[in-house]
Amino acid sequence: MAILVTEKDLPVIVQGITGHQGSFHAMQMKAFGTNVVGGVTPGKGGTDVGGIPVFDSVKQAVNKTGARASVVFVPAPYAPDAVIEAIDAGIQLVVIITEHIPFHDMTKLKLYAKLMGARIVGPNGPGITSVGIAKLGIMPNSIFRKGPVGVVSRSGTLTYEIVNTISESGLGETTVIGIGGDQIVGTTMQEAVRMFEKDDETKAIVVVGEIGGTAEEETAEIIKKEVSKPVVAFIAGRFAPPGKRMGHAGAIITGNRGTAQSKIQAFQEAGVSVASRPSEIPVLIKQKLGL
Amino acid sequence: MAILVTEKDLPVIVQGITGHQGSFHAMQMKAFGTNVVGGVTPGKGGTDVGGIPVFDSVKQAVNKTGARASVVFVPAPYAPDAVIEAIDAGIQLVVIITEHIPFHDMTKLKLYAKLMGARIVGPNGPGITSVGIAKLGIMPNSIFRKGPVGVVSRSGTLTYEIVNTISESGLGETTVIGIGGDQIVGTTMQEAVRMFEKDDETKAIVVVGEIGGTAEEETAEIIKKEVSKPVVAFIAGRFAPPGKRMGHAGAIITGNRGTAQSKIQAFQEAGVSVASRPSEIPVLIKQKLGL
Amino acid sequence: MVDLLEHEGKRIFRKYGIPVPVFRVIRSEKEVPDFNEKMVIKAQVPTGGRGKKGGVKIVNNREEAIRAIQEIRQIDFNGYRARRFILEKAYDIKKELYVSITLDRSVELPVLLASAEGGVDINSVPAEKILKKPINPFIGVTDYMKREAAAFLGLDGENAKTLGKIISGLYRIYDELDASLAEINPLALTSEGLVALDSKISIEDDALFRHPDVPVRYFGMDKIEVEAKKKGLSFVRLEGDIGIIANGAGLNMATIDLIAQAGGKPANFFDLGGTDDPQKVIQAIELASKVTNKVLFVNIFGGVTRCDTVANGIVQAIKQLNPKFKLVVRIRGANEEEGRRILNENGIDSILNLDEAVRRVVELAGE
Amino acid sequence: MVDLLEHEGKRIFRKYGIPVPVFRVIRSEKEVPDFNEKMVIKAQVPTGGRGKKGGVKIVNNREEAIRAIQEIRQIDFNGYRARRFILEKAYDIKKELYVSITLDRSVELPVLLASAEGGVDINSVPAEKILKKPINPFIGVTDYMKREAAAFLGLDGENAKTLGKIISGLYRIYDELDASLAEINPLALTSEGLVALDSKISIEDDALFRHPDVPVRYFGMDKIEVEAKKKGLSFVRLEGDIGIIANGAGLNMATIDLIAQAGGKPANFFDLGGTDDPQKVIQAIELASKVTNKVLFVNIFGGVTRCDTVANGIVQAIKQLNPKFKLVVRIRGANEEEGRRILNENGIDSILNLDEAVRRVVELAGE
Repeated sequence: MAILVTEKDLPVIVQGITGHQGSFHAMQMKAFGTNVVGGVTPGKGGTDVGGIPVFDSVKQAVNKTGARASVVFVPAPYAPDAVIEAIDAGIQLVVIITEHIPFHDMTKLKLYAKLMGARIVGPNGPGITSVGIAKLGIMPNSIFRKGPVGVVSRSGTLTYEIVNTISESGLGETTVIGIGGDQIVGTTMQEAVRMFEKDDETKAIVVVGEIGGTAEEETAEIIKKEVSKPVVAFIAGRFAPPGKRMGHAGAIITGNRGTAQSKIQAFQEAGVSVASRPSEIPVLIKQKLGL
Repeated sequence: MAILVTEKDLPVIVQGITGHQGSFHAMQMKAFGTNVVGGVTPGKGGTDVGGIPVFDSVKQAVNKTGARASVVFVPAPYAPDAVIEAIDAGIQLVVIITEHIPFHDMTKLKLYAKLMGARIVGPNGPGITSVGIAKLGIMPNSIFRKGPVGVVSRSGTLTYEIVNTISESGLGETTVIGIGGDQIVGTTMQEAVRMFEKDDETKAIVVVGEIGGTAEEETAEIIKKEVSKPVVAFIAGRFAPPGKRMGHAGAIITGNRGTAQSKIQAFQEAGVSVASRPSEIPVLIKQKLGL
Repeated sequence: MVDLLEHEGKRIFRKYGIPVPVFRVIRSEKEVPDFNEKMVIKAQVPTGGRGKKGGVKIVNNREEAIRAIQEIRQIDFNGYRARRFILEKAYDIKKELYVSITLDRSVELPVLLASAEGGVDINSVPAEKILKKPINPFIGVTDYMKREAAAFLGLDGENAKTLGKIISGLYRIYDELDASLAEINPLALTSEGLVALDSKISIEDDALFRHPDVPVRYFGMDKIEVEAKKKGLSFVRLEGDIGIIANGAGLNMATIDLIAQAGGKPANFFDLGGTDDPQKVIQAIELASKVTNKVLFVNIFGGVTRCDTVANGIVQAIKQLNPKFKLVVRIRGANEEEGRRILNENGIDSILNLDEAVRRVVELAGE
Repeated sequence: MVDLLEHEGKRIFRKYGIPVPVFRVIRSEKEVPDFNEKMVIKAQVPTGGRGKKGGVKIVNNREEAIRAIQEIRQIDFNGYRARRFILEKAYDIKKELYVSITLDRSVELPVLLASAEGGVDINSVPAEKILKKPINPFIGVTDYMKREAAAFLGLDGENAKTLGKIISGLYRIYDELDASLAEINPLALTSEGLVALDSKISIEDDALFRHPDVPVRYFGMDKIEVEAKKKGLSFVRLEGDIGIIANGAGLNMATIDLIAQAGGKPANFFDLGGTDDPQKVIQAIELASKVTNKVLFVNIFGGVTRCDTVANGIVQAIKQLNPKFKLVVRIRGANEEEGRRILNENGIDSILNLDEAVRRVVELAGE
């Protein structure tokens, strides 16, 4: 039944809906079939974006629409406040698309979400798409195909590339989650893999990692101990130089930690097939599923 | 099976064990049968109090003894740090005896405990006694008798008075919890009543309230909606003047809020028998239990 | 709880970026400067309803100000006289608002309270006219709360911005000074923007150790209460004639209730607390005897405080004080036999049963 | 990330109550004062291993100091020359310690790191010799952590107290300045107590908007990287000859990997990001052409960035720049047909399949 976004009618609001990105993606989400019930931009309450009503505050939006999830497009300096506003208004799932939120803010936001029983996905990621259910984020609508593969990724466009490859291979996806490219993310790769393991519909898991941090190594540990489903991984940054931030705030090799080699090795030791190029991923999945 | 303290062998440490109160009550707890495995006083590690080993830090104590609960006698200015130390060391139940902890600190400590999945009982209360199991706190050992009554109280000595009356009447107690007389307490009357409702051994609940705040009114709401067991209440402060702090930081009538009358009425409306004096409590319990 | 006076609070407001009028604190008439504009003189007293009693006067020059001060000096403000006065600009007020930060015990968090109905006691304002926003202390005041408050108060533009700063300032005062209340009432909307025309800051007693600069005050307390507080004792004066000493706040309140229910008139609340020092008992009886007319009731349930300690204290106190009132002692709990024996040997009766003791107290008081 | 220089960090240390030597920043030899005691001259360079290269010298008077400065000026510090120098007291060092606050991505919290093995690269110290305490940002540094750190470092009495202040100061720097690292190495134990002999403070890029006073720095970046950064573009120089533009960091890294795996030599990482402006594409191609020797590979998976936008940008860029290198364009995703049509009409081939595109790029680069 997919993960994280499992209800076709989940009422969703878009924070920062009157902005360039917010309005575009609100309409794209609607086109995907997401139940976008409102948007929030302080000072623009009472207007609408393509028929979606705009509210001054999340509280108003929640009171009027019963929204339970939010997608945040608010610029980085204001995004933390927007996330707290959402959590305080009772939103249970906050998907942050915004890039460049200081990690100091995210450290606190993540703890605050835990304290309040809310879940954050992102920031600096493309969000969540549960195929045939709803999309909360910015992934292109056209790349998905309903199928048995759960995808978790630290990347945006690389995820699209890989999902597209999976879909074109005749396989398809349950849920695709872009956890975001930052150092501190609301929902980790480890958590996503655990959720996919528990999800009946997901028959195979694809993990798209990259250099920096130890999420992949820790995920490999979890896979070794807890995951029965076949897992295929892809790691970007095999040829990235140390000490350089490769676009994502989190994609940096510090000293000799966070290398692609370390991650690949950890996955292989956990019995995960590591693809050397995106196009190999569906091939490996099919092998593992005996298709 | 009692509430909060349900394990006879629960390993308990005493923070501030080398102090006057700490050492006395550590021995009293031991005499009650509590598994006091250690104490903590920074700088006094390596010594002992009546055979109980003293450690410099909670972490050391936990590592050496496997302690999972702590009773805090540390003076108010240092108590918040001691509580955080306990929580960070993995202690799941922290009973704070200390009086005069600023409520600003308690507000934060309570949220921190929630964030970390720990429970605080107190401050400014006598702790918890589960009869026949263990005592974490300062209640006199002699007043208890094993029986079917769960007692929750905002008071100290008044609790002893009432428990003594219950014991002498031939009834007895499952667990007695003194939630503390402050404005912000780690475990509320509402939570304690819910726990007693779920506890198989507890057949009747005694709620000892007092003026100030709205805990009794909120407890009455819960009793009305969720509690099937007979409840007897006693409210102290019927003749207390408004605007005066009656000993406890939390015992104050502000404006026309927090009066004994309001609390008594709320309880009566919830079907709770309100005793007009302590000695009436066992009589009312027996009536309700048909004894 | 220490309540700061208006001028003390306003100085703190200024430090925390909250706009206040330029003001001058006047101690004597000599300190009144020359001026020639509409100003206001305000009595500095630690009690509400000051305006209604004539403690706030509009003045236009030095002479009027001196006359106003002299008049205000004559006024009794619930037992207080004004010894200091604020002289400040009289604003042209468009609207009086209310804003405060205080602890909400029910949600167990500080709350921001705001109302467009300022200038009156907030307790008299209906709940639906008060905005109430809980503040998580791990996060503090957020921008969205400030926006919501501005909208609720009908403020925009520069005024909304100022309100935001005011709210941040109040919360910082609440947090950094361990205030139980940081209140502006009224917060005036003037042609020059928002101005805090009054201040109310209360500092929590338990946190005073962190704020050695906060003056210890005993507003609203009678002499014996002040004496007790200085000794660190928890004492509240009541109107009756039966003195009460009990150990523990709850047992104390219950004792008062039982006496009153039985027709007696308790003279005080007095928590002996936990002690193992007979001297503290003596000190307590000495203090209680000051309000005791007919009977002193000592009600102890021994735990931390042992009955023999109390008995020893009582015996010594009676010898030292040789009081005229009658004494009823009820002791139970830790070392009760030893306590009873000590009392007995010294000719003092003690009662074990609380109800019986109460009956005895009221009986003796009625004699 | 902005790395502050030693003297900048030490000024911040001082402000946050961390003991530092009295020091003077010297820009030119003229600024060296007269003195007659054991002092130290230190090159202010944004790179490690300064001491080993001769950038730190003990001097006893003005003449020696000037000579030391002149000598240090000649030294190449990983591409940097010293333009400023610290002149400060040379302490009698009993022990060199290490203490820092930094983010631990794995526990998702800031951590306090402390070690008695200071004065060397902390990465070379074995894990068991480093105390690591996670700090909850809702709580901050606690007393028990300070006690534990003091015990771990073998400090007591006044030194333990100072260490506590140092840890609090470092954490406040981490928190208030949005530092990703606040480090003292070495923290010297001297006869006068603890002194921070060096400083390392790194400020997170994403938080610079909150710190307009922090100087923007481009340490460790080459010219084109600096140019890109100034334009807000995400560009990393690599050593090869195949220029790369892709949208998205992950796709970019994957593209580099694919090229390298196929035997090609990527010249750069360059994230076009999400855009709907062909001008940004032109700008990107212009920048990438500076490092492209043989082939420029544009790899786009359209989403936010649409393929037709990219196609239009490419067409215009080729017209404007008339580059000598070859171009391989791979576009997929949003508006890919329209994009392909635009490219096609302008005589530019495009490839849909990524593997095929990579083969083509490497083939062309090998010609």
